Amino acid sequence: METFETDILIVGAGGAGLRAAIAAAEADPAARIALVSKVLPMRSHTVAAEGGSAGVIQSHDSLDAHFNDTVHGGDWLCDQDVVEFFVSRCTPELIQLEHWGCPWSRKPDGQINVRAFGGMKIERTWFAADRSGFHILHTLFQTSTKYPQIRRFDEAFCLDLIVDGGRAQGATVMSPATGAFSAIFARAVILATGGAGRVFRQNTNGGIVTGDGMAMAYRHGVPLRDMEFVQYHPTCMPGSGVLFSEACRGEGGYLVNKDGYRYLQDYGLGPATTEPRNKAMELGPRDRLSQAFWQEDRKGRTVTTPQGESAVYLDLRHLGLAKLKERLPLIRGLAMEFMGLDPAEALIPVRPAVHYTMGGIVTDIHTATPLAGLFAAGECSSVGIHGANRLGSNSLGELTVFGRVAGEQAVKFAKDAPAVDAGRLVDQAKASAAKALALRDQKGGGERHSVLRKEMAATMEKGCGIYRLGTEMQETCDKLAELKQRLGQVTLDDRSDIWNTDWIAALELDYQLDVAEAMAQSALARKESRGAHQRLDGFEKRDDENFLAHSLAHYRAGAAPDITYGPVTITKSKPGARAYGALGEQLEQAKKDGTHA
Amino acid sequence: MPDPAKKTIELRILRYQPGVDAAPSFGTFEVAGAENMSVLEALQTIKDTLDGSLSFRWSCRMAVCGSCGMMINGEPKLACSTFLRDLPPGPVTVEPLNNFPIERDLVISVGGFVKKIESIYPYIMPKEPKTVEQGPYRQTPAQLAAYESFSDCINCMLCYAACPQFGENPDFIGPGAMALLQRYNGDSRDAGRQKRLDTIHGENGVWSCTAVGICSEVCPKSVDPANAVNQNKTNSAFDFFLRFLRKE
Amino acid sequence: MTGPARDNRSISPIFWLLFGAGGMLSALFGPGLILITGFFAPLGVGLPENFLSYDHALAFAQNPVGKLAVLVVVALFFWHGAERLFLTLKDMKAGPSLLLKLCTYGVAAVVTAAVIALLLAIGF
Amino acid sequence: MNESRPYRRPAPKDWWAKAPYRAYTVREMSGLAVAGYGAVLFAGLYSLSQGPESWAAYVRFLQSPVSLLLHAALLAAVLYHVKTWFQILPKTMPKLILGRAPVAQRTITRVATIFAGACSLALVLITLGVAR
Ligand SMILES: Cc1cc2nc3c(=O)[nH]c(=O)nc-3n(C[C@H](O)[C@H](O)[C@H](O)COP(=O)(O)OP(=O)(O)OC[C@H]3O[C@@H](n4cnc5c(N)ncnc54)[C@H](O)[C@@H]3O)c2cc1C
Ligand code: SF4
Ligand code: F3S
Ligand code: FES
Repeated sequence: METFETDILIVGAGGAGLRAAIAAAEADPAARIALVSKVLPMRSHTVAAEGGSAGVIQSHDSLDAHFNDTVHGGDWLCDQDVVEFFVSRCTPELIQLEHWGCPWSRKPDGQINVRAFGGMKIERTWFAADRSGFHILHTLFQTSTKYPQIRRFDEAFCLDLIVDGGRAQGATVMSPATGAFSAIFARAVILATGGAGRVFRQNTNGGIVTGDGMAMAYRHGVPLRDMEFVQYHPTCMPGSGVLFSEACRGEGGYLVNKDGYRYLQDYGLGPATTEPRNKAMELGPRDRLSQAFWQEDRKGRTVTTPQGESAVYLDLRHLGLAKLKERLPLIRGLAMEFMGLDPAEALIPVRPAVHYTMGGIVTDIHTATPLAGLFAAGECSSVGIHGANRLGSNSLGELTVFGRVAGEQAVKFAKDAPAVDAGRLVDQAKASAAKALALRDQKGGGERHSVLRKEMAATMEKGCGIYRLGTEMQETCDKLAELKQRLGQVTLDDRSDIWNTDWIAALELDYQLDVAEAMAQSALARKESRGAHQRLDGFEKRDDENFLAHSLAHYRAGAAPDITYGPVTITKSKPGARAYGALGEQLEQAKKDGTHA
Repeated sequence: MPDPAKKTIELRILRYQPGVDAAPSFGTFEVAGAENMSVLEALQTIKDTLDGSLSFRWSCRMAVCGSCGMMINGEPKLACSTFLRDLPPGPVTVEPLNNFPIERDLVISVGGFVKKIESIYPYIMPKEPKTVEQGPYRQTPAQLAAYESFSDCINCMLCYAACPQFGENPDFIGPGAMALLQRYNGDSRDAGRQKRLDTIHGENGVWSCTAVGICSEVCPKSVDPANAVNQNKTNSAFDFFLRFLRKE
Repeated sequence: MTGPARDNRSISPIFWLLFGAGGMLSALFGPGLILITGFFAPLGVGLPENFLSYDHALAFAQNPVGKLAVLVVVALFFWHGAERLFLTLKDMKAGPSLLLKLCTYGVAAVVTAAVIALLLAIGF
Repeated sequence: MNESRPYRRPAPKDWWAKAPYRAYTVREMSGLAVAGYGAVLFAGLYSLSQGPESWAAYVRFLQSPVSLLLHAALLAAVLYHVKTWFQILPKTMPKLILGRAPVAQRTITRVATIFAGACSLALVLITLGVAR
């Protein structure tokens, strides 16, 4: 087995991984950095983010306002010290991206332009048309080529971490192009492997978003935190789940039901004004909008699409062709190419789909996990800023803010870390390789992993969807346990070495099942409704007394995870009512009056 | 719900497994109920239900990650945004991208392309360095428009599959990488123009291009790489004669 | 990453600029010239009898401006054709590069020299 | 075992004769017409240098139906050259930004083609005028 030695190993070259690599290279030019990604870096799913990234820049805006929107949006399950740090670092990071060339959209005078986003009181979302993530990712990737000390392992699939003496010391990787294994030893490891939305049926995520890093850390005893909070995005393409960015609504789009009625006004988000108003109607938070869809569907006020999915309509017609072309070109292209309709003239059928995993590998404010030498950043991590519901455009900011922290912290850790004993640890890598090969070559019972994957996705949608029931969640948990058993019965069609994507899909499924189980078990254990976790079986209310706490799923081999709870850090925002629309404004006014009086 | 009276579509897919096959050959698959599928979805259906060994790259399914380029009925296309309903009736032919070595089935070698991207200094070399505290640079919408289309390249390499000169000379820097070069050379914040230009004066640089122009026609993102290459042919030509006047 | 794999500066710009100049000149004035020398003059349409007379033609070729015009038009048109023919023959893999160059650029160079020689021979 | 052996498909030798590259090959060949017309002029120059008889023979050739046909063919090919030349023109120059957006390449092509027509027309008119 080929072995490599490096100071810092970063698994994942999306927004978070690339930002970490650059930060590490700048923090210590002498540090050797290995950057591993299972796809070419620019294919990472950050590429798909459309809407933009939040950062306070307008003079009438403030860090406090961004803080409040975030905590409020997260239904007070955010760690407020982390949020405070986060909002203060967003704008500098966005400026840094600007200096690196990110083509942010501009005002006529050449200043940065910002747009409105769901749940944000003031416009503060920086955007590059509706290809914000694409431009951020390409800017970071291209900038990273400037640093010779960053050694990339493109198209290298990470199988497992190498952990010894309570410290992460590298990872085992497999090259899909050759089937060859190698061990990369490092003094510090950063996981930046992205989310896990693919465990659900309809989702906005790319095929690679399979929670690999979460599962790797989890199996080495690092808890997964707040996994029950999975965000549904309200406006997705029925069937495939491809996203129509929140920017559609930020630019003034309407959501209407089959009767052409702007139904959100019936769900505490009104009144329905013609012009978009922040934190109201279509600019409410994603959890509320997705829940409203569910209710409309129950009331029979949705349409059925040719894919057999129910849907409401996104109406962009009143924005006009010119604005659509300037601000939402990708959206218009998607509608025209994928659905054969022009949003300038026709309504777009949309429905909610799984979009984002709020939870992930637990870290502290410095992105350090409980496992020494292991750091995590980006969607795979739970650093504590999203709480029970992430606000749109807070995630791209997270990548740069905490990607950078991870890079700097890893450098610091690596400086003091003792050298890796590669000779001894190579056996661990060999064991990981053997395990992966065993899955490829197992005789099995003729079961197809694609069947298992579909069953997993269906049961997750049923049990852990927009609204949840104890009985259904239990069924999902049972089903997942069954699927984990059946994984041993899988027989692969392909046992070759070179570009064996059959094998890679099976390895990913193995990760996904663990992550799905952590989600379902955490959901079952949370007996309240908060943010994206909404129950209909007697736990419809938020219960701060018992559940103002982070869930922690602890891996147990061959058994369901242990769920425990950890404290939420509350500094300046005491849990309050989470209201939007006119009611939200009233409450805010009352609060202001209260403090002024 | 799948339509009971569903139509079956035949896909002819070029297969190649190194070490087993001496040369690629076509395999045929029938996919039921495929008329509303993209070519990618049809391939996924084949992989999931008929033959798990079929290999191809994909991820985003929304025409933005650039993974799924392949020849569909002889034309370079993104499989995820090419719909079977839009293709002429009859069997659909799917092959790996032209002009690239085939690693396996529809998977081609991408390393050469990545090297080319890296070779042209694809990052801002600031005209006037600024610290983050000093805030963003100003860039008017007109200055943005000067390079914006070139920054939209998704690195899908369809243009390389279409360009016959790249077919003749695999070392030709090619349209996609030139689009990236022009993306930075056209940026009002950048001062690296000369340095980048100096990487493409050779026969493997812009001078392999004969202005066929088809690269721009197949580009799924309207990047117009032909413009990037040919505009720099002009730049390189002037530099050839004017370099002696240049003060370093 | 290491620096770009730079190959030697190509001398193509010389031929390319001549090609471009010829292409532009012919695009702007080619149709007009063909109309005049190919149709109007020989058919005497719109032009006086003596337009194609030996004396008139000689006077034109002896005039420095006329000389220059003839040189520029004939030479650049040849260089334009030479470049395009060379590239197409190369596409067709019609022969070794050196041979193709001789047959194209070589011809254009000979013609250019001949035009200069003839113009000098005609005198001022 | 663990080695990838990429397969290089041989590129067809006659791609230039096939769609969609055929149009490009035809376009390139239109450059031959330009040189061909240059050859006609060169012949004239040569005849002129050889004295009045030789020149008269050249003029007789120009007046022959063969020459008229030849010139008609050259004119057609050169017109095709004009059309395609200005189609490539916007590819060889930086984007023209007017206001906030680049000028459409079609517009550049159209304007340049009209300008070229005007140039040729002016040449003809001036020649006719001066000669008179
Ligand atoms: C359609 C869509 C639109 C979005 N829009 C917005 C928006 O407008 N604003 C916003 O703030 N957020 C948005 N988000 C969320 C945001 O884009 C993501 O949360 C974020 O991009 C995740 O970045 P990341 O760096 O953590 O992971 P990714 O970009 O997903 O990168 C993960 C990396 O890990 C690598 N990797 C994974 N597993 C392995 C393995 N086993 N071995 C080796 N490498 C591995 C991958 O190759 C990849 O390089 C959107 C998300 C989606 C899906
Ligand atoms: S220029 Fe267009 S075709 Fe070429 S790689 Fe970029 S996006 Fe793809
Ligand atoms: S197709 Fe090829 S030859 Fe030039 S204009 Fe495009 S790169
Ligand atoms: S799958 Fe991403 S471009 Fe097609």
